Amino acid sequence: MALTAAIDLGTGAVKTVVFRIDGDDIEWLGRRVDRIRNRDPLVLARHGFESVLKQVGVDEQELDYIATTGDGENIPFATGHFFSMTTHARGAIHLDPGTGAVLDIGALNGKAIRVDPRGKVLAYRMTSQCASGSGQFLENIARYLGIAQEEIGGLSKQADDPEQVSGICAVLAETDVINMVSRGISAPNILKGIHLSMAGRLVKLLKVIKVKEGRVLMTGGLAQDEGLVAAINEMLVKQRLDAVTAVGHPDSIYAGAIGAAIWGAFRHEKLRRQGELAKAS
Amino acid sequence: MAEDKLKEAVKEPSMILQKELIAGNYEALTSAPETGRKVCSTFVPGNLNELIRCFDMINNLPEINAINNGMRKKTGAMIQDAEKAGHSEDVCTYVKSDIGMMAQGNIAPNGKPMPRPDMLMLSYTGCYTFMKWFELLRHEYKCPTAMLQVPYQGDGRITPEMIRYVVKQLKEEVIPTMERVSGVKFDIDRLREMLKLSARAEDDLVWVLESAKHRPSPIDAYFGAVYYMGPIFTAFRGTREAVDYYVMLRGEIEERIARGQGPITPEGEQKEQKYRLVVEGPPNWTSFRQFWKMFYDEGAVVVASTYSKVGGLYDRGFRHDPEHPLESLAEYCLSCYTNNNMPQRVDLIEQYMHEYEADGFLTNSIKSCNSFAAGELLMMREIEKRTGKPGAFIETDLVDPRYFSAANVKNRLESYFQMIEQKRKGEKSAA
Amino acid sequence: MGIAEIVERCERLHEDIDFTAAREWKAAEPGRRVIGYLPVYVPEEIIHAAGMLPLGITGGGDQMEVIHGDAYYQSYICRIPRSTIELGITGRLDFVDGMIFPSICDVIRNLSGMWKLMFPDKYVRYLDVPQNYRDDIGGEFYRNEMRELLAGLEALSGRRVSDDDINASIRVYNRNRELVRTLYALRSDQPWQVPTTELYLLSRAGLVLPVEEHNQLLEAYLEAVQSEQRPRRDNCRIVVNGSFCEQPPLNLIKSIEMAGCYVVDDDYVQVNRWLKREVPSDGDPFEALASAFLHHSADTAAKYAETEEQVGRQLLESVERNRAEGVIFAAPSFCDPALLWRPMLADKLSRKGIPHISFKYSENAGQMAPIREQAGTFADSLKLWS
Amino acid sequence: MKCFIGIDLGSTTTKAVVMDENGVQLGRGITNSRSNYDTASAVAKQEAWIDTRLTLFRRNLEGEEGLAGEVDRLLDGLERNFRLEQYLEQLDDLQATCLGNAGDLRFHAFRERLEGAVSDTFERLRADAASLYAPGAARKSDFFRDIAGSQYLQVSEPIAEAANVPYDALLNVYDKSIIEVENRPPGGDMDNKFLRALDRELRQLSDLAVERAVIARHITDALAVELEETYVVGTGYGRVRLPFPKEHIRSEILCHGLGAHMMYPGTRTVLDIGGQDTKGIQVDEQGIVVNFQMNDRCAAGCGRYLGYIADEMNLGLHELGPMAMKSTKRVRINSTCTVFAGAELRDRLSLGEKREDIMAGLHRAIIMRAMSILSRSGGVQDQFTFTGGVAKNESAVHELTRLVAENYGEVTINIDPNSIYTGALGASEFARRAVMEAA
Ligand SMILES: Nc1ncnc2c1ncn2[C@@H]1O[C@H](COP(=O)(O)OP(=O)(O)O)[C@@H](O)[C@H]1O
Ligand SMILES: Nc1ncnc2c1ncn2[C@@H]1O[C@H](COP(=O)(O)OP(=O)(O)O)[C@@H](O)[C@H]1O
Ligand code: SF4
Ligand code: SF4
Ligand code: SF4
Repeated sequence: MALTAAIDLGTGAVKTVVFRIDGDDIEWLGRRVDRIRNRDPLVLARHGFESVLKQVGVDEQELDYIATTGDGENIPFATGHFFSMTTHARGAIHLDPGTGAVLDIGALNGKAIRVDPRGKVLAYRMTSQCASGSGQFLENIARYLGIAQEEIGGLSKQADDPEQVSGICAVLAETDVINMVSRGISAPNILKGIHLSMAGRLVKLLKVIKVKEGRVLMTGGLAQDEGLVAAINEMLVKQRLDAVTAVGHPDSIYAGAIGAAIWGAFRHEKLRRQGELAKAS
Repeated sequence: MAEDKLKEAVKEPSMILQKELIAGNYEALTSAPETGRKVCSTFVPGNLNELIRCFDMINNLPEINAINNGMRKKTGAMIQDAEKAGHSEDVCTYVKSDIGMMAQGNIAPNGKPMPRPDMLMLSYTGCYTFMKWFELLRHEYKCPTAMLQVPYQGDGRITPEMIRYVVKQLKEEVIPTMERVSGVKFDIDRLREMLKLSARAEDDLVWVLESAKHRPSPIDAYFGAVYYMGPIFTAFRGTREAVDYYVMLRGEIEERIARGQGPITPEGEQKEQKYRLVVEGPPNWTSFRQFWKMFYDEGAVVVASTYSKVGGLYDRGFRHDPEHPLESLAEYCLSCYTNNNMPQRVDLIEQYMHEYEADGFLTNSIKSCNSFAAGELLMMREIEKRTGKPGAFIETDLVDPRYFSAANVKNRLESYFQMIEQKRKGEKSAA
Repeated sequence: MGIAEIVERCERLHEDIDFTAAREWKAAEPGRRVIGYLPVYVPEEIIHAAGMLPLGITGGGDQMEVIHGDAYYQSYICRIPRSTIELGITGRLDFVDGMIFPSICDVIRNLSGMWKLMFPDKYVRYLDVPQNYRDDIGGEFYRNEMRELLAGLEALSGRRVSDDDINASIRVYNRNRELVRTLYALRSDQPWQVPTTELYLLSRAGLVLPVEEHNQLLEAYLEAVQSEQRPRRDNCRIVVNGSFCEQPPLNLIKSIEMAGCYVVDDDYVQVNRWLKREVPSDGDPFEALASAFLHHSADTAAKYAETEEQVGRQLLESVERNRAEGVIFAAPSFCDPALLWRPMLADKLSRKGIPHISFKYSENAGQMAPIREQAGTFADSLKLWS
Repeated sequence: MKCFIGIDLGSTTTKAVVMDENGVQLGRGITNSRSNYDTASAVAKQEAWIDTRLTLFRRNLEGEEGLAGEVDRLLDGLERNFRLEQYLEQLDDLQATCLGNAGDLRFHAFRERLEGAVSDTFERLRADAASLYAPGAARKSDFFRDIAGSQYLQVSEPIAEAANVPYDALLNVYDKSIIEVENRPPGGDMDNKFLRALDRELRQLSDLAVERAVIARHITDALAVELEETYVVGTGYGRVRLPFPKEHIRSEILCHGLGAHMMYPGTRTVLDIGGQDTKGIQVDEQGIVVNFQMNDRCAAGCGRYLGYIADEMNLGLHELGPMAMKSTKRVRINSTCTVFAGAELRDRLSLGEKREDIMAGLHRAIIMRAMSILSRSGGVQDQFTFTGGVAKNESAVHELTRLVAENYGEVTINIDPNSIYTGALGASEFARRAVMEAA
């Protein structure tokens, strides 16, 4: 039995979870998301961590393993760090045991990960250094159009004639979008256009890692954006990947943290068996 | 979009003949399984068409396939397919569209499937990418591959050792492989006959390209020349058809000169010639007509280009020579434009600027092609320095539509033309 | 010398974009000459025999601010030529008497002509290498190339060079290659003892130091490293491939290790490992060097693979010999040779079930997070599941 | 009188310059570019007309002996009061629009509270307005969007809390409405606003040596001058979308070259860093462009980069430069991808680098890019003129000055406070020439 906490420090938000894990018996005790919004992420992480512990009534000393993932390597009170694709893969399998691949769409990068049923990463691909078509870009455009984050998905689904967003560059694409508005293109069609262009890039990642069938679980904050999920599914069909479906999950945003907590417990057991029992320190 | 609105292109008789020739070769290729003819894939620069024909093989040029697909806007999807299969975004898009075309069933422009090549003739002239391209194809087709290394003119000249090296490879590697694959015995006299025909067509091609020295120029030596180059740079050098084609073309141009007419664009005769340009670098194929329109709409005509020399620098005097068949093939391979070193390239363009009385020098820098592109900015500076004429630089790609930003290119071209104009006015008023 | 001292010396050499060591060597005696060369390989023996210092130039790394170099290159061309031009324009190569541009790709090939245009009073040589591996065809061509190179150097120095001179140089370089091989073998054996950053820095020092001095440095390091026990980490074993020309920033090399990977073989700095066996030094040196090139040299993307079987053979051998668990393809952005070759190599690995990942870098890359992320995930998956 | 107008429709800002037939600049106007290009041009032009009127007022008032030494103060007051009038008018429009948008279905559950909060917020905004335009008050920006926006942000948070409505909803209402308001063609009667402003101003002034009626007459005289829009030339990024025929459009390169030449006739090299392009231009002694280079399809290192940084740090654009100037240590930043700027910033912060040092590094990175483009276009020759929005940034200027000196030795560097109008100035001169030289 292991009691673990995990912190997923992202670019947009800090996610914290607490788990009790006993072999295959996995119990999710607590959770919390804090949007970073220009605050110091390390301070926020500590704060989030403390409040989750309080919320579930666990003392820091009782924890067997504090795992970090994402950009959390520098969190001083952690036991160990796991890289985010490792954790998203495991977290996705936990949320949706039948999933064959994961699409993690963060603010700056998109990642596609092919996994086996035990959460092992079989192959993966990240978007490149250039930030075109990132979540951040979508966010900027939405702000520009005066659209709230939760509205994006619904609007995008109303599109009847999505406009193609050409630009390779996110910055120039912004102007592209402004041009569209000036040509009288409706917000749904613009948003759908952006969704489709993002979807194109993401589906390309899936193809590169050779996902050919089954379910793809979307993780990360943008998994909540149903317009994007729909666009990805459309793109899958268009790209002759009919046998693949992309799905969201209400707890998608926690996938990384969940994975980290589970791997933390796994490492804890392994170390304990090796007699190198490490208490959270 | 804008492209779709263009009317059906205006065509001259030579253009129709040219299209027939190219279509004929595709027909020969796609019917190879029935006719039993062997297919040899090779590259445009330094291609050994006469030699290939000596063994009764059909010449398949993947670059030409890519261009064809590019002009029909099919390459975007092909390139993306290749990238999905693990090819890098950074590398030459000819390679990727070739690989993507294979993945999509390898359908030729005539709608029929391309046969598998019976051999790959890797004439490694002027471009590093060729080598890996055919290694990739070999990986796919597992067919015999003949490598012909053509040394680079690092010091700006062709040495006897280089010729010897190439000839030796021809004799001991290339010809034996071709004999083996085709089952045909090499006949040097047959080669001589073809080289004779090559030289005749080459004479007329040079005349055609040099007709741009007239004012107004009767041709566009970049966009138009792409069509004129077709037969001789591809599968027809050394044939009677090519000779006839160039005679016909020459006749048409002579008439245009006599009437004082300009080049024929897809929208008819170009009436206005305000700017005479020399152009470096290949064109963009996916938006070819839109691209050309940006020139003729503004009254710009290209009077000389380096791209029309990738398949041989005939205008500098080289001719295939039946007296020394293998040596002359070697010399041909060694002398292609991209096998010339940078100082030679700069000298050549400088000469063109003078000989063709150009107003400016424009570089279309191609993302795919390091062979052309690495160093073009220095070339531009040198030429500006030597000729005092302004240079302009635009960036596009061959067949990747993602890299053709029409607004951007147009902006630069317009600024450039307005700049030449303003400069002229300034010179006039200062004088 | 202790490890720290040696490594620090190498680090200084690595950071020094003014090539102080080579300048000092040149200034020490009148009439000395320095010949710069670019990746991936030149027969240094010939330069050495001519009494000159072969100076390996691999761009400006992440230390240099490139202003003019960018003016010569479009954004889709790799970094190394632009920082090399910057070195030239900013006068950092003024003391170099000549430059050799070996045949590796079109970018460096064209750079040879650019150098002629930009520095017309320097000796500039484009060194073609054979892509035909028959002694009587490619061999002859290459022997001739080397002879022409030597003739050029002789003209530069006004001094004749004999076959014996070259044979003597071959012997010094044989020793150098042997030491480097030993170093690599040691790292493969005990990667915790020889961190890759140290091995890399030592290797790179060979580009800018006289070979004799480099030999001493290597000997000293090998001795020092055996007398010290270093902590062993729970890392997986991987081979790095694709970094043969433009070099990654040191931080990247470090990041790979920090993310949980021991590098057990790589193709960083190739020149002193290019020839894989001892080169005979008792006969015709041109014959010996040419034969070594044709039959016993490193496979990189810059060479033609004569047969399909040849493709990736050395990589597979390296994985096996070094008991690697996976391969990381790390190539410079826009590097045609590395990137065109990668799919073929990857395919060969996949067929053998050897895991691999790939990413791109540039010599001045600043952001290591994505690299750590990828290498880390790779290491996690090798570790958690083995 | 005949007036010639140049409009530079940039990616970030739209600028207009009004010129008379002798080539004298009468007025300048600027606004933020927006999705409706016609509106952006119309607003910029209107601003330039306002500025032109102010110039005419000045001419008239300066002729009045008794006002010697007082004209500046008088005009400053007049302008401030005019801006205040304008601001209040726009606030009304914005409020009405906000109330409309508060009716959105999504807010159904708390619609009335939301409307109340909106009204309260605007009440506060109006109350604060006068202090915004008080003598000597510093404003964050000159654009209504920015001024109203930052005020709204500040004021509405406590109001939202008190009214128990989600702050996000209140912000969203604003985001939506400001776009609508911004894209409406400029309304209102300029002359009356001036008269009202004059009225306010005169009421505040007590110690004038001249009769108020005399001043009022000068103003009304100036207002009566008929300004004829003789010829307009458009340029800039969005020029192809301007509602002008082709011959009224000039390349921004030529306009910048000519504009820089007019400001500093000795100019040979021009650097312009705008929102998403960086241009290096070489001009001859007549202001004719002989060479130019621009950034390629990648917008790395352009002005928008600073915008991302400012957003990331929650700062105004004009605060970045001063912060960077405090740097004491050099931090090298290599990637100038605009979108990754924020990530790079966070990366560095987490490595323990100081904000001001990173900031200086970021500015340096932009200037490095610019230096490369300059080098590409043929280097820097004496005199060198720096234009575009980024020329307002002291840290960018500082880095540029240093790098130019390091690479090109001693070169005169010209930076005009109005350099953002360079392109529009060039365009207005083209407009003037089109008419005057044809005649
Ligand atoms: N309900 C939502 N609808 C759409 N996007 C959302 C929603 N909630 C969060 N996001 C987006 O998710 C992103 C943060 O996701 P996350 O996976 O935490 O990214 P990171 O790990 O990079 O911080 C933000 O860019 C945010 O815009
Ligand atoms: N007050 C200011 N202080 C610092 N930088 C500014 C200021 N105003 C604008 N900028 C910079 O100038 C850029 C816009 O420049 P501008 O020349 O208006 O561009 P464009 O012509 O493309 O619209 C902005 O992206 C910003 O970086
Ligand atoms: S193209 Fe745009 S998004 Fe890509 S690197 Fe450049 S600035 Fe960044
Ligand atoms: S790199 Fe250039 S020459 Fe080589 S194949 Fe591609 S386009 Fe052709
Ligand atoms: S990094 Fe690659 S592309 Fe660049 S010069 Fe080296 S080998 Fe050529």
